[in-house]
Amino acid sequence: MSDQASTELKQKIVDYLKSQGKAKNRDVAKALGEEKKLVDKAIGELGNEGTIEYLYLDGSYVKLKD
Amino acid sequence: MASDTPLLDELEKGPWPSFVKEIKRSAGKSPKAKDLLGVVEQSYKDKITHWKHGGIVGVTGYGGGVIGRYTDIPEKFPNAEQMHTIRVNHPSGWFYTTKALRTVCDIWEKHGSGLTNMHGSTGDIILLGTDTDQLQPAFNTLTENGFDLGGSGSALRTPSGCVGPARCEWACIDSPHLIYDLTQTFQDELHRPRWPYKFKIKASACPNDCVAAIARADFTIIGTWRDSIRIDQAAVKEYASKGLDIENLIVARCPGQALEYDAKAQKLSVKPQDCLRCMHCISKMTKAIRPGKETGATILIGGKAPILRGAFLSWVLVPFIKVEPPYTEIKELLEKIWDWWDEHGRNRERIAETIGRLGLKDFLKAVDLKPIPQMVYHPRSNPFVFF
Amino acid sequence: MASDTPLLDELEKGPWPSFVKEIKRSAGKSPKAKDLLGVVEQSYKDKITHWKHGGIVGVTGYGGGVIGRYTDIPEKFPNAEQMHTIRVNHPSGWFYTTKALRTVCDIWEKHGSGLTNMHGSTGDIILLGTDTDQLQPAFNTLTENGFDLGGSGSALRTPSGCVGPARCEWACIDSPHLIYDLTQTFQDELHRPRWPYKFKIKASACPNDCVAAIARADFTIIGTWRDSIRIDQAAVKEYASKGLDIENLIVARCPGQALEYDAKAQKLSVKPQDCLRCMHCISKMTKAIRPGKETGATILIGGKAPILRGAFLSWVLVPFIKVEPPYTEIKELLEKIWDWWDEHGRNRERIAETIGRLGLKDFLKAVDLKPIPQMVYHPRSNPFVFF
Amino acid sequence: MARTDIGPPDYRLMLPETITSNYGKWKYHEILKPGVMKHVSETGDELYTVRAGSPRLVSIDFIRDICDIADKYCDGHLRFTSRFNIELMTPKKENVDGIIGDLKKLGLPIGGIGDCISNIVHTQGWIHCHSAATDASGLVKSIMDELYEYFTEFKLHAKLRIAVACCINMCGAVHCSDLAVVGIHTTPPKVNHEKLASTCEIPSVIASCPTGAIRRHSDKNINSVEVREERCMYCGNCYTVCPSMPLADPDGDGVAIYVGGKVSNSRKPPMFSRLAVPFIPNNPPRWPEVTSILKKIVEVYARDSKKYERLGEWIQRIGWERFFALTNIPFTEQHIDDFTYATETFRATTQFKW
Amino acid sequence: MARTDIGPPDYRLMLPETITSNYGKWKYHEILKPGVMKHVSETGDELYTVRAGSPRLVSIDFIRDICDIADKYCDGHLRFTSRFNIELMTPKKENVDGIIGDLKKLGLPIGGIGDCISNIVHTQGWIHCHSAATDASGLVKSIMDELYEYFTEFKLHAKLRIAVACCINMCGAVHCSDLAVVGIHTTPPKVNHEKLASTCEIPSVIASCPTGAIRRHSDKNINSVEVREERCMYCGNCYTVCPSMPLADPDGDGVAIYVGGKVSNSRKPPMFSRLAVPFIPNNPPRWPEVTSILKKIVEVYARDSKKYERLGEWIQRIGWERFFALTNIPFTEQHIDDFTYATETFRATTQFKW
Ligand code: SRM
Ligand code: SRM
Ligand code: SRM
Ligand code: SRM
Ligand code: SF4
Ligand code: SF4
Ligand code: SF4
Ligand code: SF4
Ligand code: SF4
Ligand code: SF4
Ligand code: SF4
Ligand code: SF4
Repeated sequence: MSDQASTELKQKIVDYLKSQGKAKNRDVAKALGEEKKLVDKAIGELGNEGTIEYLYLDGSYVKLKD
Repeated sequence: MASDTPLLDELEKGPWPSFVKEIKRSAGKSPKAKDLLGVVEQSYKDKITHWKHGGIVGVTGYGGGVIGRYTDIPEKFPNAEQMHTIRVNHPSGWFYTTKALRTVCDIWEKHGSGLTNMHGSTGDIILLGTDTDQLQPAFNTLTENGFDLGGSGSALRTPSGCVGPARCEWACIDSPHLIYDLTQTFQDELHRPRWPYKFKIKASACPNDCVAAIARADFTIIGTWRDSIRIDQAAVKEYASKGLDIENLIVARCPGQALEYDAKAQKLSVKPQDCLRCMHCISKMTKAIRPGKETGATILIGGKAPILRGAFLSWVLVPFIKVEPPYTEIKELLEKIWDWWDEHGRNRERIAETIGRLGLKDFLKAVDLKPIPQMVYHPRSNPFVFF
Repeated sequence: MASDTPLLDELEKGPWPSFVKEIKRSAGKSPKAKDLLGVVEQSYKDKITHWKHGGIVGVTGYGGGVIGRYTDIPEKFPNAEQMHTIRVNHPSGWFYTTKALRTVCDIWEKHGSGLTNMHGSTGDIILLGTDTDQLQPAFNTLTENGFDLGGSGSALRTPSGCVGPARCEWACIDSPHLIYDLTQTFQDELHRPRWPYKFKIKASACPNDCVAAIARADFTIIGTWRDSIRIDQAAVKEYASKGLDIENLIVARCPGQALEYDAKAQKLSVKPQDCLRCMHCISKMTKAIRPGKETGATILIGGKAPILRGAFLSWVLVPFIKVEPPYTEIKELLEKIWDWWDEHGRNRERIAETIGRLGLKDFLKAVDLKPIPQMVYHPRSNPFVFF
Repeated sequence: MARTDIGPPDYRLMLPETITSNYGKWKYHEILKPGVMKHVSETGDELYTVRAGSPRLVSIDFIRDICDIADKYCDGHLRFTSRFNIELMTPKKENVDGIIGDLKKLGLPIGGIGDCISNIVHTQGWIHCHSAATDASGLVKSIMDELYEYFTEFKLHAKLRIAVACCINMCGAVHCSDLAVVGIHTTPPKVNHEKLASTCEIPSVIASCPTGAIRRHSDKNINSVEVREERCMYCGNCYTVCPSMPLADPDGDGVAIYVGGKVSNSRKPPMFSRLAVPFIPNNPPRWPEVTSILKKIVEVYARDSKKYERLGEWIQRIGWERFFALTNIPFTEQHIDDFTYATETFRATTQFKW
Repeated sequence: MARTDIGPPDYRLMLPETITSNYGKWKYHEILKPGVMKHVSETGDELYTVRAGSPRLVSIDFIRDICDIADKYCDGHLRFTSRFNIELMTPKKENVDGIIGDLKKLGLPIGGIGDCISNIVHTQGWIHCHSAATDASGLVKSIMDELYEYFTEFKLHAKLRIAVACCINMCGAVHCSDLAVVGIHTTPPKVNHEKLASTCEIPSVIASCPTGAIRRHSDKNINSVEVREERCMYCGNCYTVCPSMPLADPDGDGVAIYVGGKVSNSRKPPMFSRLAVPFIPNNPPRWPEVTSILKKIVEVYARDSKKYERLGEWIQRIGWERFFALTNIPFTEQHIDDFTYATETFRATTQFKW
């Protein structure tokens, strides 16, 4: 986890989650047309920053932390 | 005075060590443990669980490692209202110094109920019972002391392996090191759920499979060898003279019919091409027979419990692979598997189920492996073939 | 002059008797046979069949017994335009007097191509190739001479059985008689299709299963016995003295591990409760070993070819049943099976598929049988149980 | 009006005298030489049986020829076996050589009894069936020419049963044969859009496809169906219910070879045949690729098996990986099952051979 | 901010000295007596291991007690096994008795090595899980009390591995254990119509049911789902995705017993456990019906098996029909599979025992 994900990508993810509520990483990547690995990384960082949190019950999703 | 827990008290009797006694020991110091006892007694009365579905609780940055839990009778047992579990990743092979263990105990004395499972059945240290507000502090202190969380949710789960070369003469691979290395390499996959469902890795250093990897791991690594078992004829003679019925108990039980015994000469020989590396003769005549020298592992895919499409035992994927640090080939294989599964897997579908649904053929292509007869018990019998 | 059938001519060469020679023999007398040869030669050239889906042809009162067939190249081979097949029910055990056979030949000389299959793989005499207007006359003459049609379509198919007690020392039931009796009893079911799909009955008089009943019959009757195999020790000695390796070829191959051989005394003994009645020892030592005296049959259900849900071998339904005329119990069982299947089966669904879809449990209830362990290789492994 | 429902002739009227009087009393039998066996009764009576191969597709003149022999030596009785062979029976030992001689004069092989290859159970093929992906009679003739000596001599450790079916409907016991040759299509049906609606019910056609490959034609003006080709496994079920969906194709059709099945309960329970060679294009009139690979398998089996070991038992003992190695048959993705019970065939153990 | 992703401690820092210096050099081992084994290295070094049972659900004081023993005899090192047992290791033979003595003082059984019953792999049950159809810890305690001597003595011909899971999620290796006890529900979920719509996504709930038993509520005014009870097999998958569909029921819940599974590749490939007893209602605190039937099975197996024969291998040899007869367990319609691969379990041979 050396290089940081771009703030631009993270913002796009946050915007997307705002509109979607919850989503799986792979759907975020598809929707944004970004490489999945980059999205995984960016979401990881958003998690460490406390911006998003993980949902689990029927599978795994991320959502913005309320 | 009558006991509050007459039913559980019954379980303090008898020779096997009692978990009730353990809960009571903690109950002396921890109100949470005390109320846990009450909740469980209530279950024993009502014959029903008194735990509700967990809400979403956790520590910052991670999507797992904590199981949220609430009782449905908080009015009766307020201290058990929150009873979250923290899964702590064990050191490979479940070896500990007492210092490390005592540190974990101290942390749990401070931040939780003082109750644990040593260990959970995936292999984690289970710290059983704490409140939401204790999670982050407990986690912080754990990491300060060199411990990290294990997996939960739709993520990689805590890998585990048998004791292997640390204490076993049959180890064909260094299971503790392999598990440690994989765990470290895939920290991100372990802590941040993003897949269709859970994914488990287990490694046993020989086909005896002392961590039940083939039944419980999506990705199963089992030590084996390519050359012949090695037989020490002097030691064979010794077994024979001590009365071991080599003919009936060893030769006749060999599933490959690979062994021959000359009772007169007390000489045991093997047809290496017929040996299935089952371990039977080795296990029973460990002083005389050992695995070959050209060691490595068989990799199998898909083991899991019954939900939803039925249980699966892992299936042969790579019959033989060298297993040496930095384990690049294995790691690359894992990445390819995850990519394919993440792309094609449905929600709550384990890798075996995705393979079952889409066919082994497509899967093999995606992970760059060629079909070989070792992957199947037998070829198809039906004529419904795609070309 | 160059032959019209250069490709087929190749198949007159070689030691095995030639079907081409047979077609040519008929072609000398029958224009239909001659044009058949032409159609087939055309297929050999084009590597494609030249037969079209059959239309509905038949004889008055019956829904089956005739397979309609038309060529797609009638312009080239007008005499082969219609090439219908008549299925004639064989006598049990495929025994004939030459008189009966010659009668059939004469009828077919008059009403058809003169070509036959002796026999079709269900067991019928196949009269191969005639015109629509010849069907009824051919049928009339056949019945006048004591022959009737076999089955086709979604009906009972011509039952067949092994030679049994007529010429075999191992027969545990009277397969020819049983088949004859069932065929006579179920004439209506045989000639008037009304079920979801075809239904086949076959009977072998011992587990060697010389009509492949377990693989090819929905309702499979296989002779067996309840008591012990019978061993004649004098004859055992004779086999031994003639050099049969009883230990390795008989005892070691017994799937039940039921046999013991005392090489010194040349004495063979059996643990009857471990015998699986596989026939191996009996077949190989027929002068010394024979089936028990308390004979009867095992009834199995569901054998079929792969279309649509895959092939099935028949499954044990009744482990042991006495088989004696008038076979009332067997007939009642058949009726119950047909009732259930006719009620619940989907179109083109064989009984095995209906059972597979709805579960053996429901089926057993419908046919008044109790579940027993002999019905399965092993109990379920999954926990998805209905209560 | 014609008589109906009289059923087949009573078999008891067809039995030779020796059988009628010893019915159910047989004690043992001996195989005297290829194609000849003797049954001995409790009564002391003997019955000699001579078995001869037949092409199965025979003319009435062929039948009459056989009847002549039966009249000459067997009191006018004969039978056929469940594998289409001819059996001539006589209580008189001295008749045996005459029977053999006359059968040989007709060009018929004597054999098929005991540990050898018997006649091939087979089907219609290009002779009569609209479903055929290959011919049956021609394949059988070519195979039996190649394996002739295995019928007329004892060269094996057990019975070896071959079946040929011209399509995957498998009219015969192909799915449980030691060696099985099956006609297969490898191209999807070619829909006849003009005729389809008038000859077939569209909903039944759609429902007939086990993989759901058929749907209504996407062009609404065309009242027909279309096939999603990637989903089609060429099973032909749609063609069976609808003549306007033929699959036959000169290049796409051919045969597959399955091996190791059995039916008897002797030693091992019955077994299914399993895929050995996924596809060999039709090469009439003699299918040389098919016959040579079958011969190869038979030879390896004859050499490597143990006494009394059927082909499938032999493979079970040595393992499929060894079978493919010994026969030099390549293992391909087609060998791996992907049908309903596929996962049950995946190897869930570290036990295998290299 | 806290450190993340540091992973577990390096196991190499946890190893006792004798292991570090003989890592990968072990030559053989001997089982000296119940619960005690000696490993001998190529270097000549020896390592003695004492194994003790543990209730697994333990207090930190318990752990500290064990640590005390490890400090006293084992240079401050210890390990746990893959089945929750405790292992104390020392190169010094003379320490063994002291270790055993101190463990016994704590009330811990010594055993579980070699041909015996080891600790029971088990799960949370009423202690912690919302899914539980039974308790795990109480069952384990009751079973191990009953089978205690099989842990501390050598009374079997092979290892016997027991697992307990409190629901069919089977957290453990229940599906491949010699003996397995599984909590099961036998009543359909009771839908909480008030809460359902707010706590769960209705389409996911409907989709979660493998048998398609769940549909939208037929009363359009109720925004919820309903269960077609005759289709429900009580798998609990709907409850896993939706808290408003609980299945737990005091009378409907209980356990099933599965037998004959194994994991090792020794002799036979791994096997699934198979249903022996479909349902025994919960009878806490001691589940006497469960423990007595398990004991019965163990006793019959101990008596009837051959040396080195695992329970599943024994059953394979004698046949399931014999197993049910010997153990007096009734065979019911529930034993017959009706799930996906059901037909593969139907017996397709005349080979069986009476
Ligand atoms: C310590 C442990 C590994 C670990 O990393 O923790 C271990 C250690 C050993 N196993 Fe194991 N096995 C251990 C769990 C297993 C498991 C997994 C399980 O039980 O969940 C299996 C698979 C069980 C199964 O098949 O269901 C297992 C199947 C074996 C076998 C094969 C037994 C068989 O006949 O099938 C052997 C060889 C033997 O016993 O002859 C073996 C042999 C051994 C040996 C002798 C190997 C050695 O030389 O050190 C070790 C001690 C023997 C013993 O316990 O009898 N070990 N062993 C595990 C102890 C668990 C416990 O506390 O009881
Ligand atoms: C005549 C016939 C019955 C009939 O009613 O027509 C018949 C007759 C005999 N069979 Fe058969 N079997 C006949 C088809 C079968 C079939 C069915 C088939 O091939 O489609 C089988 C099952 C084959 C399979 O498993 O795939 C069959 C499996 C056996 C067996 C078991 C062989 C095994 O090892 O699996 C025996 C016993 C033996 O050979 O030791 C046997 C033995 C016999 C004996 C010796 C029984 C006897 O004492 O009369 C008969 C003559 C031996 C022979 O042919 O070698 N017969 N026999 C059939 C001759 C067919 C042919 O022309 O070749
Ligand atoms: C004539 C015969 C082959 C032969 O050359 O001997 C035959 C010929 C046909 N069979 Fe068959 N079957 C014949 C015995 C069998 C057998 C063997 C048996 O009965 O022992 C089987 C396998 C056993 C079974 O029933 O499963 C068999 C399994 C099929 C199937 C697949 C059924 C399934 O459930 O898997 C079909 C397809 C269908 O019914 O649509 C089929 C369909 C057909 C049709 C009617 C073609 C069709 O799709 O409509 C064939 C007519 C060919 C023609 O033009 O003459 N035939 N068919 C056999 C009947 C002769 C007789 O009456 O003696
Ligand atoms: C704690 C633990 C049981 C224990 O007491 O040891 C456990 C507990 C739960 N498991 Fe598990 N599983 C545990 C090991 C397993 C294992 C064994 C293993 O990993 O080796 C299995 C079988 C192997 C497998 O993964 O297939 C297992 C198969 C399941 C399943 C069924 C998964 C499947 O695909 O069949 C579920 C159901 C689910 O995921 O919804 C499940 C779900 C659960 C949940 C999260 C309940 C749920 O539905 O959400 C349980 C939380 C209980 C609680 O309140 O604490 N658990 N679970 C084990 C983890 C401890 C640890 O981290 O060390
Ligand atoms: S799996 Fe093999 S190497 Fe590992 S501990 Fe068990 S016996 Fe030893
Ligand atoms: S390891 Fe197993 S298969 Fe190999 S020789 Fe020994 S007993 Fe036989
Ligand atoms: S099935 Fe049995 S009884 Fe019938 S002919 Fe074959 S061997 Fe004889
Ligand atoms: S019939 Fe088969 S199972 Fe019975 S004793 Fe003979 S060989 Fe064994
Ligand atoms: S196997 Fe197929 S092609 Fe051959 S006769 Fe049967 S249905 Fe026709
Ligand atoms: S051949 Fe079979 S799979 Fe292909 S479209 Fe027709 S029915 Fe469907
Ligand atoms: S087995 Fe079921 S009830 Fe027990 S811990 Fe696992 S999920 Fe919970
Ligand atoms: S318990 Fe299982 S079968 Fe029953 S409704 Fe829920 S998901 Fe469906």
